Amino acid sequence: MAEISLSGAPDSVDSIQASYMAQVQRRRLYGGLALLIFAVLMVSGFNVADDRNAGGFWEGLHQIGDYPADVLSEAWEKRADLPSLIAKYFPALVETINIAAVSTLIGAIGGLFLSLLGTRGLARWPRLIPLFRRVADIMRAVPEIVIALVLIFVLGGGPVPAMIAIAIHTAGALGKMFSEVAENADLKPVEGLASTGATWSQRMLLGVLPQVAPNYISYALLRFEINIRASAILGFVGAGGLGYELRNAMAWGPGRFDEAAAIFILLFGTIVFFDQVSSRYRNRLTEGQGQ
Amino acid sequence: MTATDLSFAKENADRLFQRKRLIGYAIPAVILLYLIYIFFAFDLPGLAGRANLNNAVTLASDSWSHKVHVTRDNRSGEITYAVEGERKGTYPEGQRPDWVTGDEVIIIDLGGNHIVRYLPENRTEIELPGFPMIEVQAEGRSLISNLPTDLPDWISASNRRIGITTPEGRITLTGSRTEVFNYFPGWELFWFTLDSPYHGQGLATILFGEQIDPARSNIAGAISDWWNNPMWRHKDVAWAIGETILMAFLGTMGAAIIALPLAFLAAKRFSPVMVLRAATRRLFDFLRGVDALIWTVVLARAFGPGPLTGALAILITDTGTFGKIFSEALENVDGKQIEGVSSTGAKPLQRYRFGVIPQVVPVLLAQILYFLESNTRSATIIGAITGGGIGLMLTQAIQTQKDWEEVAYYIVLIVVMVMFMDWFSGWLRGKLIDRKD
Amino acid sequence: ADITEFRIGILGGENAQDRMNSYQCLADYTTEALGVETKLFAPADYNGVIQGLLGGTIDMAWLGASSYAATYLQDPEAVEPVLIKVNVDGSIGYHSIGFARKDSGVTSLDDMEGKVFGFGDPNSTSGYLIPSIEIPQYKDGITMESGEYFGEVKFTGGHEQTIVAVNNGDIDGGVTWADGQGNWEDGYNSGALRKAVDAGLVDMNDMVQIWKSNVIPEGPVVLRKALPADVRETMTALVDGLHERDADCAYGVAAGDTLGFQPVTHDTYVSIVEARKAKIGG
Amino acid sequence: MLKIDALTKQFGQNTAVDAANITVDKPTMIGIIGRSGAGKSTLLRMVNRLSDATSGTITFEGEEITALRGAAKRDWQSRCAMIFQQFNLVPRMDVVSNVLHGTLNKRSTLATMFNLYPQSDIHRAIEILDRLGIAEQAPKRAEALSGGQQQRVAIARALMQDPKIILADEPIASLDPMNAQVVMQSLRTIHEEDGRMVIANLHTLDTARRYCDRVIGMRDGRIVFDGTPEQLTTGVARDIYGAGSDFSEAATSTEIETLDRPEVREAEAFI
Amino acid sequence: MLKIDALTKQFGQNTAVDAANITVDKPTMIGIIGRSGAGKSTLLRMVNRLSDATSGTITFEGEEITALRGAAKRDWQSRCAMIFQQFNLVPRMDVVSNVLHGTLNKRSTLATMFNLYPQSDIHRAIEILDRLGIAEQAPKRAEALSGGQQQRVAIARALMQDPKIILADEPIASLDPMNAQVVMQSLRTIHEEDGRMVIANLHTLDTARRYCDRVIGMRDGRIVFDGTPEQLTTGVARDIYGAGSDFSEAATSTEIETLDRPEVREAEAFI
Ligand SMILES: Nc1ncnc2c1ncn2[C@@H]1O[C@H](COP(=O)(O)OP(=O)(O)OP(=O)(O)O)[C@@H](O)[C@H]1O
Ligand SMILES: Nc1ncnc2c1ncn2[C@@H]1O[C@H](COP(=O)(O)OP(=O)(O)OP(=O)(O)O)[C@@H](O)[C@H]1O
Ligand SMILES: [Mg+2]
Ligand SMILES: [Mg+2]
Repeated sequence: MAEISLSGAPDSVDSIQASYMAQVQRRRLYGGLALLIFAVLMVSGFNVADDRNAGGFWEGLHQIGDYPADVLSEAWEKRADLPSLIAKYFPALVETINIAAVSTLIGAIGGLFLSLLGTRGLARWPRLIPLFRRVADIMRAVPEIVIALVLIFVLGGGPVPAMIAIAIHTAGALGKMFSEVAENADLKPVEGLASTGATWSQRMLLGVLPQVAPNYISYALLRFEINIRASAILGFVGAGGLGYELRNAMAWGPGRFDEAAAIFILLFGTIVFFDQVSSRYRNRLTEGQGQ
Repeated sequence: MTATDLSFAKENADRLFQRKRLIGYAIPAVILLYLIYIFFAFDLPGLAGRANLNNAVTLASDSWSHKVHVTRDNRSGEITYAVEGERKGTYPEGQRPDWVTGDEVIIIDLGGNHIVRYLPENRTEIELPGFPMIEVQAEGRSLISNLPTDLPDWISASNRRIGITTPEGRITLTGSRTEVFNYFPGWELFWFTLDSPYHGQGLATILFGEQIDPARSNIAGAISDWWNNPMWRHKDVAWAIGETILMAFLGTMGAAIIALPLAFLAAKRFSPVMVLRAATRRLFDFLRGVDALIWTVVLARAFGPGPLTGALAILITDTGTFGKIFSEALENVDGKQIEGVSSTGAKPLQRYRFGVIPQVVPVLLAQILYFLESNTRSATIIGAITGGGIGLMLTQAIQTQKDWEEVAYYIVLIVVMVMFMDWFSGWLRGKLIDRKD
Repeated sequence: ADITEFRIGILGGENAQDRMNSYQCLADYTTEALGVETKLFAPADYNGVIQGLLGGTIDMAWLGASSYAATYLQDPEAVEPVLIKVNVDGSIGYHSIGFARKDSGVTSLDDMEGKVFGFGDPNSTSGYLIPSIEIPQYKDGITMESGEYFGEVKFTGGHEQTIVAVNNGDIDGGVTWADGQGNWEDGYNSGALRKAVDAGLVDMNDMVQIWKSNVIPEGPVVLRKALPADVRETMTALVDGLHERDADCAYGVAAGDTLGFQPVTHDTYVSIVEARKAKIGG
Repeated sequence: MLKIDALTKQFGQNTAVDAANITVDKPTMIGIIGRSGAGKSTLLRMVNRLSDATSGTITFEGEEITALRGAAKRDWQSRCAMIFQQFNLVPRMDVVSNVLHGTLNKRSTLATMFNLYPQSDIHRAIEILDRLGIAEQAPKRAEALSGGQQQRVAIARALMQDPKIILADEPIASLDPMNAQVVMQSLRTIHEEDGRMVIANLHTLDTARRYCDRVIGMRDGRIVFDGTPEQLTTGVARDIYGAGSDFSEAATSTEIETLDRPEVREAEAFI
Repeated sequence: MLKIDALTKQFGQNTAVDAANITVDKPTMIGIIGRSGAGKSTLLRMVNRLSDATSGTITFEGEEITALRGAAKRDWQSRCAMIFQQFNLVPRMDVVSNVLHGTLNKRSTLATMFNLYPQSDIHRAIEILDRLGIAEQAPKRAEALSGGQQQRVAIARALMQDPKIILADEPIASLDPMNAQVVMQSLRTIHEEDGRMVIANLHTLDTARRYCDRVIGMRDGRIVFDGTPEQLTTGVARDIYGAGSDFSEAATSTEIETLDRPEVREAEAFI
């Protein structure tokens, strides 16, 4: 019968053991160091944050329920008003959702163009690909609040600055995600269309969009979910919608805590609702693709 | 194919295209209708009327330029020169910009033949090309001027106040004060304020020249003066950026550490008790649904303003998000590896450590690092609400409409910071995920 | 009971970092006087400081009258007022000023019927509380409910935003604060209007005053009641004597020229507290 | 009619087509043969202007094709249809729409977006499909069709363009022998009945001999043979394929996908 | 030594293993054959206690294995190594770490959490790898290895457990013939040199014949044959596989992946 070790071992076991041990030592050292650095960063980071915070973490911990308790107890006392308050703030909720929806829509259209113009093989002007990519990067990097606050000064408060701000960020974020999808698109139909003399927009419309649509829609839905939160937050700093009402109710303090609670319920319910709906729908979109 | 078959096929195709057109119209039509609804719901026609483009121009030009104020207090007759009219930018006693001359009569040359003269007794002469010389006398609360009644739109005048806006600068006169604003491009005093001995010195002089301040070496002194620059406050800005990144880092990592064990409870494979699993999932939904914004407000009572509050708010929300993502990753692990480890008699924890963790680590790391980047952006916003970091500085700078060059500076810094974190997390992802366990 | 650090909350109409800078001298004196580290915090809005005082994470702050009332109403035992700012003319108050754009044709509250009216922050005394009580007293039929007398009533978020909103025409009229001294065309001697004028954002020729409130008491400097008595005494004395000790520092802390601070008690604010309480009911 | 003059295409160092000269006077069915990498596809793509020539010119009825830009170039493409080995249809769209894509050059983007093809075009598309024997497939998605049917849809799209020239880049390489025969026969019929010029890249010598009026042989980017099928002797084929003396018809056939299965032979023999 | 008594496993209605009785007196190399679904895997999994028996007992050296719980069960598992068809290694970890997993039962949980093993264990792991001829692969990731190498790593992990019994569930079904041979030879050598009991599920009759001292045949959960390879005649095999009179050795071999390529035959013939 043949020898077990078919692959003859030129290295002696000793040297393999030694080199492996050395490697293990090195790995343990690096692993330990990485862990140590991480732990030091976490602990010192926590200490710095704790130190620069007005209240300390440990002193504050037991008070964590105070504020919700205040709000909830007042809301509970006035629970009879809650339905009418929810009805009262419903229009603000609609505004918040509208901001998210329009900005997702506009952002998705912007992202669509950025992705098509910034993807090799599809771009209208191949030489400008780096330009469109950088544009998308910058649009993605600017936090919504920056644009919103600046625009509030030019356009005045209300939903429009928030809408523009979120749309810009969305266009950048979706531009990047879309172009990852577009990179994997099959170029054969595009070439087929090109051979008939189709223009760039016709090639994209007929050759690329049908392929990428399910993924694009799925990403856009995810973004819509995120944008609902973003639009609520921007309301908090001056753009309209539910965030604005919430801020006012909370700023006023006791006496309006029932309003705060009503708004909170609306906001929470909306976020959870769209989260569930969109994740279900997204799953279906991406699953249907396998076939 | 027979003729009837063919015409049947044609009819079919016609119907097909009818249907496709209907869908083709319906989708854009729905979008269009929605946009029209939004157009009115958001009052865009009114907005067009209200939008203040002058403001936009003022802000835009202010963001890359600065102005020097030459102010005469009409009661005391005292004249001050100050960059941006700020105390910290005031020229020290006996110094003034070189475009101001004269002792009795102060002559301010705005350039382009725009000249303003502060005469004694609160009189002012303004020489503008192509416009008759303007003379203004301030008496008590009112102003007496030789301005005609029919004024161009760049002059706004009443008997109490005159404002003149020219391409070279702005002049305002009221009974109590006469003020000239001369505009220059650039971020003035970005390096050193006027009281620093290094102001106006070139880089070469500071690096290689003679010692400027006898008490300090040039480089140390210059760095310290720049770092402590009271107008641009580089030190505070650096701290604020550090605080923002710190919030994102603590929040993200803390959330990941907490979410990982909880995710096991929420994953069907590892948590056979249905009630426990459902409870954990609802908890994740709740944490996510309440949103960092509201957590910030809730936590502010307990912990007060500051970066810790922001970090905790991020931590709580992301625990929900990570919990969901992680438990999904755990549901998809490959059972073979776990079985292989189990068959050696490994204890339950060891089974997780070697059967599960190596499989999910790449997914987890990728997600954590992705969130680290996006949380940097969130931390900017949360900071603006909870009171910490660069976000607060930015919102305050914008809301108090002080200096738009400062706003521009912060915006650039924020964008650079986020892009840096984007690059950094991508780099780390590449490093870690390809690494051996 | 000893304290390990002293935390000062800052609120007001200036850039957070500027405020921090202006207060740094006070923090230094505090450290010297108490022998513990002193920290400054500038939350984003009034509510941040109120929550800080209630939660015990902020020890001292200079509040607005209405913010003080809010704090008092949520927890009467949380803070006590100790000092109040004295203006250059010896008064201890200021005004809420209603204003509009001249070219809108609005010259008084009478013209505001059916138009858009803007408040600042809901916790602001001059930006909300006082005008919301005094404006309805101007004449019969005025209420502060959207759609009744005014076409719409909005919150802009703060004094600065109100001014910009009026200037841009987003709202037809709004309220902000001013000391009421000096001249309208300068935006008065101090206040939010003056700042906007200095920044070149508004031209007072374009603005008209449409309403002015009665004198509103300045907000108090408050200390947390839970602080040890000696700490409270030390701090009261320190701020009280600040003007005499370091006029520049006092200028920064008080955001302008003053005659310093003088003692004050809760009594000064009883009416404001009542007003705020009444608002809650209505 | 068509004149290709010193046409050259370089990819970096690599010369894919090297100073090719072809003159065609009247509508002909031309087969281009040559082994893999000889430059056949590159040549056709330059004629359709899917890629630009490095140097040299293509002239069609006096018009210099290689000089066209923008809309004029697309107009030329609409007159010069192309058929691909992998069909290059839009798989998720129905067959009629794919055929109608042949008219894209005449339609605006907006009209395409709303599917605003005139009824006459739709009817013509069905007629063309009928001519190719696949009218019943009209409402199906292209991806649901067999390879041979898809290639016929591609031919229908080409016919929809009503082109002067049809270029076919190995139209039968992905097809089984039965379908290959149907597709080649369709191209031949189109050539004969409509008098359109057809240029097809072919991998198999026998297909070229059977269906073409003229055969062009390429090797390493150069045209090494241009003549009638009759002139294409085994010796010439040996040259084109650069094979040694052991070259036989069978050898090229085995190299070539469509013929490496014995059934093909039978199928063709049976025709 | 090992006594399996009326061991039964039911999945709902389906009886996967039906009152199996096996007695083994001394370390033997046993092959279990039977067609797919016969219950071979289920039987081995019950012996390793990866799944619980529905009824019946397993006794090993007087200890009732089926009654063990918790730590005692894990201790048994550490004495009874298992090798899987798909290797069931941790692909992202290096080979030595995978082998060291064989010691997990003996080491404290805390130390292993951080991947800390005593040096002596590491040295032994490399020695075992060397014995199996793959010591050079020690620092590589398991996923970077070929199938045969991975299976040898799995055997090394088993040996690391220093087990009394090695169970192998179709250890060569995913391997090509060359690797299959190496793996089976390794198992045989281990059996012979170390005197460990080896029980292997096998798909191929000839492998069972070649390497095993004793062959057990299963059909529909029941043990239908238990004897020496010599006793395993074609007629018996026909019974085990439930085949008709047209059954031949070749037929089982074709059914079985490892043997459906002609080279296997050659490779084995050549040994
Ligand atoms: N886009 C490209 N970039 C670089 N080189 C290319 C490109 N397209 C073709 N080539 C090269 O040009 C030469 C000719 O290729 P071409 O596709 O025209 O050959 P072909 O005769 O069609 O071969 P096949 O039978 O494989 O389709 C080959 O060497 C090929 O590698
Ligand atoms: N987890 C399970 N749940 C339900 N039925 C199972 C399970 N595992 C095995 N079975 C069933 O038990 C029977 C025996 O399966 P087992 O895997 O033991 O067969 P095997 O002889 O190993 O076959 P193979 O050669 O396919 O591996 C089969 O009918 C199988 O479907
Ligand atoms: Mg080709
Ligand atoms: Mg099995």
